[in-house]
Amino acid sequence: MQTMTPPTTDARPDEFAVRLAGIGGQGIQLIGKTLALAATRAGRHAMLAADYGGEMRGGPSNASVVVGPPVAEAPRLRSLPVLPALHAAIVANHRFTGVVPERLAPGAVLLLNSSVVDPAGAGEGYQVTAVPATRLAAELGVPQAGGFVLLGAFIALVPLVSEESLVEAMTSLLPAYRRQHAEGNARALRAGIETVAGVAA
Amino acid sequence: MTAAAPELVLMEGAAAIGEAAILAGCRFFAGYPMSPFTPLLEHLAHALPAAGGTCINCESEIEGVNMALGAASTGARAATGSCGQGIALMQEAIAEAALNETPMVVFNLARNQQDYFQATRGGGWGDYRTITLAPKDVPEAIEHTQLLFHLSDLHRAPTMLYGDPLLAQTRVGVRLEKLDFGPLPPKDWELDGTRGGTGRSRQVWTWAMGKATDPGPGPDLHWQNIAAKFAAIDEIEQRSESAHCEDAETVVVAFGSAALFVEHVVAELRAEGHRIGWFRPITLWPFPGPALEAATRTARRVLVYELNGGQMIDDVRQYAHDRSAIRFIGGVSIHESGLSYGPLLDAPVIRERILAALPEEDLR
Amino acid sequence: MSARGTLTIDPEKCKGCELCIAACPPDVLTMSTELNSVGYRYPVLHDGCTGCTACSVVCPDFVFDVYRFPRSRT
Amino acid sequence: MTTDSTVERGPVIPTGTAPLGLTPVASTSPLLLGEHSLCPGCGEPVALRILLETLQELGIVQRTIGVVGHGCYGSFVRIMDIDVLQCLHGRAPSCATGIKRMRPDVATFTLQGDGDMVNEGLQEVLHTAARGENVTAILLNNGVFGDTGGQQTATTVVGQRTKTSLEGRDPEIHGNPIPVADLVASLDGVGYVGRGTVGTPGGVLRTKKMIRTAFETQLAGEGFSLVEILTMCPTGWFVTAPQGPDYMASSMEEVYPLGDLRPRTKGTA
Repeated sequence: MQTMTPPTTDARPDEFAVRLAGIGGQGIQLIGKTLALAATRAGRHAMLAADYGGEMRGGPSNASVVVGPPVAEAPRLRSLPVLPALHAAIVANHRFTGVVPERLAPGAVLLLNSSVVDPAGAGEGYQVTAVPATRLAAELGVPQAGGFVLLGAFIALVPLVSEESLVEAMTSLLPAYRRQHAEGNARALRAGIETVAGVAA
Repeated sequence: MTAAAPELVLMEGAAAIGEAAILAGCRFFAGYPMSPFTPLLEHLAHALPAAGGTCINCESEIEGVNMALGAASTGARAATGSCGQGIALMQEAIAEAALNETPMVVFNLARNQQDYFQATRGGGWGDYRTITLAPKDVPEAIEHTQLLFHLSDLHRAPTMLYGDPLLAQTRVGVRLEKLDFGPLPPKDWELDGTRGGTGRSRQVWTWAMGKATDPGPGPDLHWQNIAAKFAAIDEIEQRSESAHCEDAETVVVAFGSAALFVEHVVAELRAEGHRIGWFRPITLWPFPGPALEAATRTARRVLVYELNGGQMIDDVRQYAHDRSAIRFIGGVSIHESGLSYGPLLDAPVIRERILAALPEEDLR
Repeated sequence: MSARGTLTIDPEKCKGCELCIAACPPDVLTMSTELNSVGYRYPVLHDGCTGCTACSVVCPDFVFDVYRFPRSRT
Repeated sequence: MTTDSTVERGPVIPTGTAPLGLTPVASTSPLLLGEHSLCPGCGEPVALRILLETLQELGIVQRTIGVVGHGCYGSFVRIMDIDVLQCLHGRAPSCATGIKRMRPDVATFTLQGDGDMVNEGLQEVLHTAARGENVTAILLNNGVFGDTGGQQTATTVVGQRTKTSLEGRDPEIHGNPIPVADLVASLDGVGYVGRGTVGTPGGVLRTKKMIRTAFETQLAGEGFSLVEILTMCPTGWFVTAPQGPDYMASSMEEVYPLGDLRPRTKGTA
């Protein structure tokens, strides 16, 4: 796995923490579970700390995903479910967290859904990437898969896990009555990677 | 890059508790949806039938706990659950099960730590207590769930797991292993419907009147026996954990998820040269009094950190080596949805509150 | 076609449920391609409104006010 | 502001400002003090609006007390400009009984979901009806516990998928739905029971008329009145918001036919 280039922070780089911020209905929890599951299946310690309120749609839906060291190298994760520092953030909708989620470490990767979030609001001090995820997903005919466009763009920026492991994790996470979305989600993931791959290479 | 076979399985806390219950032989569960307990009901709704058991999405918490009581009276391992508000509706039946000696497990996946008195003092009737375990993370919850089914059968009494939203909603890699806690007495009291007309038919009843031809102890003697039983459990089932208390001038006391954060902060402060330790009750009842007394012998400050208005502090006041050393550094802190913890459950905030309680010369 | 009524629409209140689209008898409402600040599309009115109030009757987010032009208008 | 329609349509009409000199024939009720936070395509806010409009049209806004149970509609307590008791889950009819007995001249209603009334509080609504209490109960029936993410309730129809009946409700495993409005309609002490829907404009207007009849029953002292309103819950039904009304018609309206289940007998309609 390529080495990660964590931003300049005193936080522990061996436990990489990414914050996912959006609103209910955008698939925030699903992409968080997908990333955590792919990391677990790659033999690493991983945690998803969900942080949402009472609403299923339109309310705050956030999650912190920590990808840690291989299980063989550490007894358990040391990160707490409420993290003192974040190495990256994906903002699908800024309504409840603002463009820059709290505790994002200086120099961290900040991936914004520019269909809804104005990148100008990010200010200086972060590695900002803007991807029009909502529009791209709609154009691909999978309007519900904006989250996977963002997840694809994210792993192109920070290769924590492989694309294949994400597709496999996503597919296994979908309940039987939603499996028809697997193919579309995978296409959205690929589209996300391609929007950034050009930038990152 | 071929990954080693993943020893860990990524599971949400609520689902892991459900799987642990099934591993422990739980074959009946009844519950009513209420956040953040609902994911446990949802998991068992499909996993328990697949394991040959029954899961009922009941019409209310009162019916749910009584369904579990009925199932348990036949000798089956049965459970129910909710969050603090729903468990308030179950108090009568939990007391009833304590007094008619019916084993069952009640899962409180609470919204915060404000149900400590409800769990340890109980809201039912009569002389009874409820063995209550408070895990600090998902792996420990898997162990506690199986231990509670064992303790219920061992003592023929309802027991409780006190969890919270971090436990229920956090997903981590876990190992699901069936644990064995040793032999149990036979369930020679269970109702199986076969003793009618034999003159030796059985009865489960808090008054323990027995049958006309085979009278039981009756309420006076029976309730004395129950009170004595819980006094004995109080002695033998205490559990706790602590670190760095041998030379500690400051000991921080916390339970459940709060203790996970305190452990993290104390380790940092210890590394910075502070003589500080932490103490965690694992059983909220029976409260590990003697162990707390021992852990606070050198402490000039006993800081109690809990996410409520001050409840466990009552037990700390009863057992800490020096009562005058006790300070409360917790508080009520609620997420704006009302369904989880607020900003007080956070390592930097806890660190600040501990440092604020240290005298000036310690801070240089 | 001279409309016999019109609407005011508050795009920011809309959550993109589209119930008004199917409910409009003269079929003069369509969904925008632009997104409001939360990320939802919202209804757009075309010529031909009769002021019948069907849209405001079914709208769960109270997005519409409905007006009827006086009969004498030619 | 462009539109994506493929069908030939007239030019876009600006809808930003009200036409001069005209008063709206339909507008947001002044009794709504703010915005609710319910899902796109939810039917419950439509039921709230026709309830508030009815109280205005009957001129009883200043002598009304609402008793609200627990569910997604709980977010209405903050925004309805009516005196309200937020009661415990399922207990609304009991609280309403106490309120009405102490203030008989005040119009008293409950606002409950199917989880609140038919699961947690079935005993409360049946006993309150049989006692002939002069209160009006409004049941918002969407067949799921919306507030906790879409689990099965007592009114979930056979075959309906929910989070606790993933393969669809099966009577062998999950038992049968309880038509509470029909049970209430069979009791002495009841003055009026109607069942409506908010899935179509016509359905909304007919339901509003039922709410008016129910309150008129109460004000005339003719005993307990109940209006069951079928409401869409696309999130809990695993369908999109636009599909809500048709899905409701094909599932719930088949099991819960609309109309007056217990017409008023004493008063004139």
